[in-house]
Amino acid sequence: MKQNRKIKQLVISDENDLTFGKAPHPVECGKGLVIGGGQVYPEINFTLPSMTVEEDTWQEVRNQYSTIIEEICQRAVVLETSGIVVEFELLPPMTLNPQWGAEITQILRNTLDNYYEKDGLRSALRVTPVDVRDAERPPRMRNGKFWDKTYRSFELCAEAGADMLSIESTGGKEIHDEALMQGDLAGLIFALGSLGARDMKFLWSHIVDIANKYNVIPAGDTACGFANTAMVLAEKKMIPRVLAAVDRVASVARTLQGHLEGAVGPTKDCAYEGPYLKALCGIPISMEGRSSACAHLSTVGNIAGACCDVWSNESVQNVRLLSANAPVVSLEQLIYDCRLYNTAIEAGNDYSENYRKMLIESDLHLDPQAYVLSPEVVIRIAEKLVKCETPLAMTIQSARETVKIIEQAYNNKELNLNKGDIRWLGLMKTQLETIPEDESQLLENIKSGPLANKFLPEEYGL
Amino acid sequence: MKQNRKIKQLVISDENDLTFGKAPHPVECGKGLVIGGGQVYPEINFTLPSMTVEEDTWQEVRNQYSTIIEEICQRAVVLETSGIVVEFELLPPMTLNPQWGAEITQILRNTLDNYYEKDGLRSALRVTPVDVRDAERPPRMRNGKFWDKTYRSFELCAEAGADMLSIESTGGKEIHDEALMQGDLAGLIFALGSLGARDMKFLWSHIVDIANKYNVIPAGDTACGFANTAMVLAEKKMIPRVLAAVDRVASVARTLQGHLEGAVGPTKDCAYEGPYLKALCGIPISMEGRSSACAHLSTVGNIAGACCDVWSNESVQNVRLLSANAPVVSLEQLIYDCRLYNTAIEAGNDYSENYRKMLIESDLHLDPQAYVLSPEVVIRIAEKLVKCETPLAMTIQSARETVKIIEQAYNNKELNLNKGDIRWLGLMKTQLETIPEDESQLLENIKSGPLANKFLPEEYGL
Amino acid sequence: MSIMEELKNAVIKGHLDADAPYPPDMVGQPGVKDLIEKALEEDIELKTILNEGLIGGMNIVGEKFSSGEYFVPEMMISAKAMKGGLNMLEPLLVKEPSQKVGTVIMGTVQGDMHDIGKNLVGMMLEGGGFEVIDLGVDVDPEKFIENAKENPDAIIGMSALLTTTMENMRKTIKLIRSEGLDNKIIIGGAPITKKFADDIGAEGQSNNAGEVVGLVKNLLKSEKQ
Amino acid sequence: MSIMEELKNAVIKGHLDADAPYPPDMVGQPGVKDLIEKALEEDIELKTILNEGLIGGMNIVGEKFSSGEYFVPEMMISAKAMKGGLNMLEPLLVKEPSQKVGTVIMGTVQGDMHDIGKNLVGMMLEGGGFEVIDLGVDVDPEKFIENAKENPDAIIGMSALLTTTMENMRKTIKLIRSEGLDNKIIIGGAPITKKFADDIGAEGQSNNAGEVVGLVKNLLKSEKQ
Ligand code: B12
Ligand code: B12
Repeated sequence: MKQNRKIKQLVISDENDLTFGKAPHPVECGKGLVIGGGQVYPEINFTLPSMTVEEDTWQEVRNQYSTIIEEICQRAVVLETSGIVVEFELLPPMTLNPQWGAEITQILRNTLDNYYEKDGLRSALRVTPVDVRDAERPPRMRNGKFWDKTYRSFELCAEAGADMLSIESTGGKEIHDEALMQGDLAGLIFALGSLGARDMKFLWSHIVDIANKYNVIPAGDTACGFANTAMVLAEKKMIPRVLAAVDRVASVARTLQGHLEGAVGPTKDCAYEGPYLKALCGIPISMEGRSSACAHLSTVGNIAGACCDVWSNESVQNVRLLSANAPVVSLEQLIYDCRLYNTAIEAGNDYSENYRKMLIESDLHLDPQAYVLSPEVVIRIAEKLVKCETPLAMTIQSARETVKIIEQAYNNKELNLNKGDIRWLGLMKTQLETIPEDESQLLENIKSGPLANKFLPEEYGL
Repeated sequence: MKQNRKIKQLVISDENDLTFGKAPHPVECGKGLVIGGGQVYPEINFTLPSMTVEEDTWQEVRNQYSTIIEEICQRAVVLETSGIVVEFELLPPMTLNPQWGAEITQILRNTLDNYYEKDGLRSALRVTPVDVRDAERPPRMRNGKFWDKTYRSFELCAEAGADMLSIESTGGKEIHDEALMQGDLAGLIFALGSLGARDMKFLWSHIVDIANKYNVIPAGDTACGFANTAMVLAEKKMIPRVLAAVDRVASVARTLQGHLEGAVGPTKDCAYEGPYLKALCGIPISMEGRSSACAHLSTVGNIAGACCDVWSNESVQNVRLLSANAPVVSLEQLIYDCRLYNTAIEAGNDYSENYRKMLIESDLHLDPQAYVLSPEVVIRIAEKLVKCETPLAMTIQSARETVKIIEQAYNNKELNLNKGDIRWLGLMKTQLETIPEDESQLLENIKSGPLANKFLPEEYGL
Repeated sequence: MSIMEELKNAVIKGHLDADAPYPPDMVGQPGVKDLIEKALEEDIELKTILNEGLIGGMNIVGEKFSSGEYFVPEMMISAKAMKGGLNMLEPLLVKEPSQKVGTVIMGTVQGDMHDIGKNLVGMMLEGGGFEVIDLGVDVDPEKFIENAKENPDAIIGMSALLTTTMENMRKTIKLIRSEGLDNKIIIGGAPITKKFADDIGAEGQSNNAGEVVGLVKNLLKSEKQ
Repeated sequence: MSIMEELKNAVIKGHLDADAPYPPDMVGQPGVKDLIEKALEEDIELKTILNEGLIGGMNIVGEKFSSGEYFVPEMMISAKAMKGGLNMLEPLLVKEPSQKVGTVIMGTVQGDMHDIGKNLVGMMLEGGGFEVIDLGVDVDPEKFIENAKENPDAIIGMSALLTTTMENMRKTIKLIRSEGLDNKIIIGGAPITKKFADDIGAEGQSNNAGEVVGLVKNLLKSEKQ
């Protein structure tokens, strides 16, 4: 299953082949779902309403998850869905007490099995432990209590019945958070292209081992703590949208490392770097857009779906809406979205191509973060990335190409930018001129700057 | 503006002309929105979270609505929406104290005006008083305190700044509720085709007068209390889906009466009879589907959009989700849906026709309630309806044609039905054989049955 | 088929008596009333007629409903047939008061006109052998209190469909308790959650008419202990 | 341009001193530190330097941020420049203690690691002239209490981003109050609503870093009355 340790050419090189429901390397998982094999499946994610997770409330926590999964399966059956992906994202106490995460995994597993036998509902269960290594500052990535808990959580959840394993890993975030707030591209690039990429290699080689041992699928990671933080900050007008767009593409090399270590997809829903990964390694991807508005607002509601293989709501609390509990509402919306994708695929090329173009065109011109998700741009940038020798070089190249392409698009009047964005394009260009591609050089620069004491180089093998 | 008092032929007779964004008789309203003039606009609706509405809480109620409308306008501006429709559906105490409804109308009006001036956000405000006549059993429709309050509520809201007036009127519901639970088609048809149609004429002649006086738009009504009750009951497996489908089409003649009295559209969002009204009178319609899952689950999430001019979320409480308050989340989803509609329209016939076909095809075969919303079926049935002389005859004809068409579709394997549905098709056919088209005859039958004391004939001019 | 089997079947089919027009294929055959008469003649115990025949039949109706085979209209017809039978037994049952299953006072709370859910629940309870006192819609706290005073053993059921009327449930419960009444209270309606019920001190909650009979029976059981 | 105007401008541009490399077009020109020195030499009142120059400049930065012209990175640079100035004034200000605007103890509650929002709020408060004691993330109630005891006049600010940690705010407030501490408490974070704040007895709440300075100032005002 392991991919080549280095990507030499694009698996998808024609932008028209970067489309929804079809991936060159489909993944079969759960009860016979073939992800990327010609259909888009909904991925439903949910979390607790306002309550604590502790001994005293544990029975209620279990009840919450039992009810949610029961109601979800019921609705999926009524709507005659051909299959669903269910994601269980652990909450911190469930990784800190790995047994708890496993208990919930088991509850979900049993219910999914029941509905498969009773109603023929096909499904796959993705389980995502929390990267609790982030609980210390500076974090220890390869030792200590938090690493042990994270590792154990993977093992127990795999044993308890997960079909796929994922994580939102955080290696390098201790630098990225600071750099983002300061608009410091050298810091961002160091966090992603050096620390992040190194930690991804370390972490995913372990996850892949666990997955092999328990015969489950090592699915994928996400730069959520990085580029989605940037997206949310841009949404709140805290940072310029062009910076968030650059950060997004700059996260590709980092997340890619997981796949070089053997993660096979589907990628995590919140990994908007997914289209790049699909082009680079041909893996199926999970994406989220308008139907994840319950989890975060965004400017890429439609275009995010242009080449998805799984379509997610990211997350919603189990609160009662006028119709039903919110997870059921989300599931229903995802199912209707997927009916459209799949109707288009069945109806043939005219339909799916037109629909894909509509998804792209409807968001493309309004935001740079949407622009960099357009398949055409993805292929153009990805072509440049395969030529890079190291993750760090790839990260720098991503940033440079993104700035260039956004500038071109603005000049060609293909993309709306405001004054702040334009000012920042200039600021970023200047910064990018001075960032060294040599990792030890960059490390030295960082070590002599204000971020020096924020991270432990040895935890990244540096 | 008044339409002919009787429809003699279809305004739209080619099913392909029954499409989204375009109505033969567009309606210009609010700040320059032309509904049905080539674009689909989102219609956002919202309601209070769990709280009472009374003197003591009134300040908090006002705050709630101020916050909601402020947040909605902000998001609409960020997403560069070309225009929004805002619906304010009063809650019962706000019609029972008409001044309260007017106060909230004023708050919404002012904020919409502000955002128009400040950010150029175009908008139109629909205000929908509650039909509080339903608060008495048997209800008095033309006299008494509740009729006075309803009337006054319309006047004050029109004065306070509504752009359009709507209502979910309830004439005949006292019979319909009972008949529905008993699966009694004679009762259903009497409730809709006689009582309902008569009350619609009475009520809407008054609403149109008020609208003319205050120079606002008399938009439209809905059979929500009838056919949507049936839809929700079918969703809960309380009544068969085929009965709900028949009830839906049987509500067309009733809602049509409002338009014969001068209502010009856009129809109310929850009026799934809209496509029939669009074909019959060429008015623009508001519809709701997958993005109203927050308000009710449904089996028509996509097909409902095939010929909408406004696209709504029906309603959502102002509760906090992970991203934002729920009304903002709903608005964002509607806006992305509308971007797709409008991108398709702009891209030309190929795109919009394909997209419309996908919306239809993706739901059509799975549920009879979806089947009767397909433009092809709509035109086929509506062609039969224009030949009927009275609302009652039209209602009976609707039911007969619907049963026939569903049966055909099932036989042709175009439509999935379960055993219960099939049994009920037979039961309905038998019942329909004996229902008289003569109103006084039907009235006599009802008067001698168990529903006799549930309604006051004189309140319907009977 | 034994008489009890026949009676059960008549309830399931909703066939009231030989003259009843429903279901068409049973016209002329003995219905619930006829079979109860026969059973009484044969000196079958009241308890057996009630539990095996009527309630037993209605239980199966409930199962058919849960499985999606029956819809509410069918259930209503069966409930009516069963009620016809109950009416015959009632004068006899008063002599054996321990046979009475229980009473439920049902109402939609103040400000709320939605009654379909409440009516369904009422019907299910009647089908389960309970006496249901239906206070209708828009019921103010005083009316609940009045009825609770008259029926100290009754369970009170409240329904609300609006987020703006569910708070009236809290108010009503407070007032009921402040009168020193200790009737068990259950609540329901689309916006009602378990958490809300716990919050306002209701003893039970359900969003599913099919579960309500069980819920009420459990409450009565726990009362007796 | 008067010195105060120049000082204000240096804060707005985030220019710390003549040697500072940012912004490129001001290198070599006098920055915040240089201008304060000059102002002190000219015997301008401390109050004026602080309120007109530093806080005045930062207010404009806040406005530019609200209007979308500035982003956080620009704001941070200005905040740093301002802090550099404050550090110079501090030894002098202690002599006039009434000039101290106030202290805020900030922390993300137990179990929660999200700190971006908290850090932003802290920065805004520092920009508003407050002293901020940052307890970091995953802060247990004891640590809040300890710091509150040491700073009885300080306002406590708590942040939570998870629905599963917001309840820890309630717990923390309870414990703080049970220790007899009456520090004003404000809370924030994406899932926090006004209603929740009222519920758990917090004195203030905001989802908007821009509003926080105003919020805290109002609380201090009301305290004095
Ligand atoms: C039918 C209906 C109506 C009909 C009511 C007919 C009738 N006689 O009841 C009419 C048209 C009159 C109506 C009017 C209004 N309605 Co209305 N209505 C509905 C609708 C579509 C279905 C409700 C229903 O009957 N469901 C079927 C029954 C079987 O389900 P149920 O009631 O939940 O009951 C089940 C369980 O909850 C439980 N249960 C119920 N009661 C009890 C009690 C006990 C003790 C127990 C144990 C269990 C239990 O068992 C039942 C069986 O399973 C809902 C939509 C929805 N999603 O629920 C809106 C809805 C409830 N209505 C709504 C609104 C806004 C209104 C109006 C204010 C509209 C207006 N602007 O005019 C008015 C208010 C009238 C009033 N004063 O109450 C909103 C409520 C929003 C809010 N703020 O809460 C809803 C959610 C629609 C929406 N999506 O916006 N409505
Ligand atoms: C960035 C982020 C992360 C980063 C955190 C980086 C960091 N150093 O903070 C990382 C990747 C580490 C992370 C981890 C996790 N996260 Co997270 N995360 C986010 C994200 C995307 C953005 C949060 C953010 O920084 N917003 C920007 C800041 C500026 O906004 P803010 O915090 O709201 O602050 C503003 C106001 O609220 C206010 N404010 C804030 N604090 C205070 C305090 C006071 C006193 C006042 C007055 C005002 C105030 O002012 C601020 C400025 O305007 C949110 C999504 C979202 N929609 O919020 C998810 C989110 C909060 N995370 C979520 C989850 C589930 C997690 C994880 C459990 C994921 C996992 N399974 O691994 C872990 C948990 C870690 C832990 N123990 O806490 C969920 C929470 C779901 C739930 N049940 O509540 C969210 C909502 C994502 C989602 N949609 O599912 N996350």
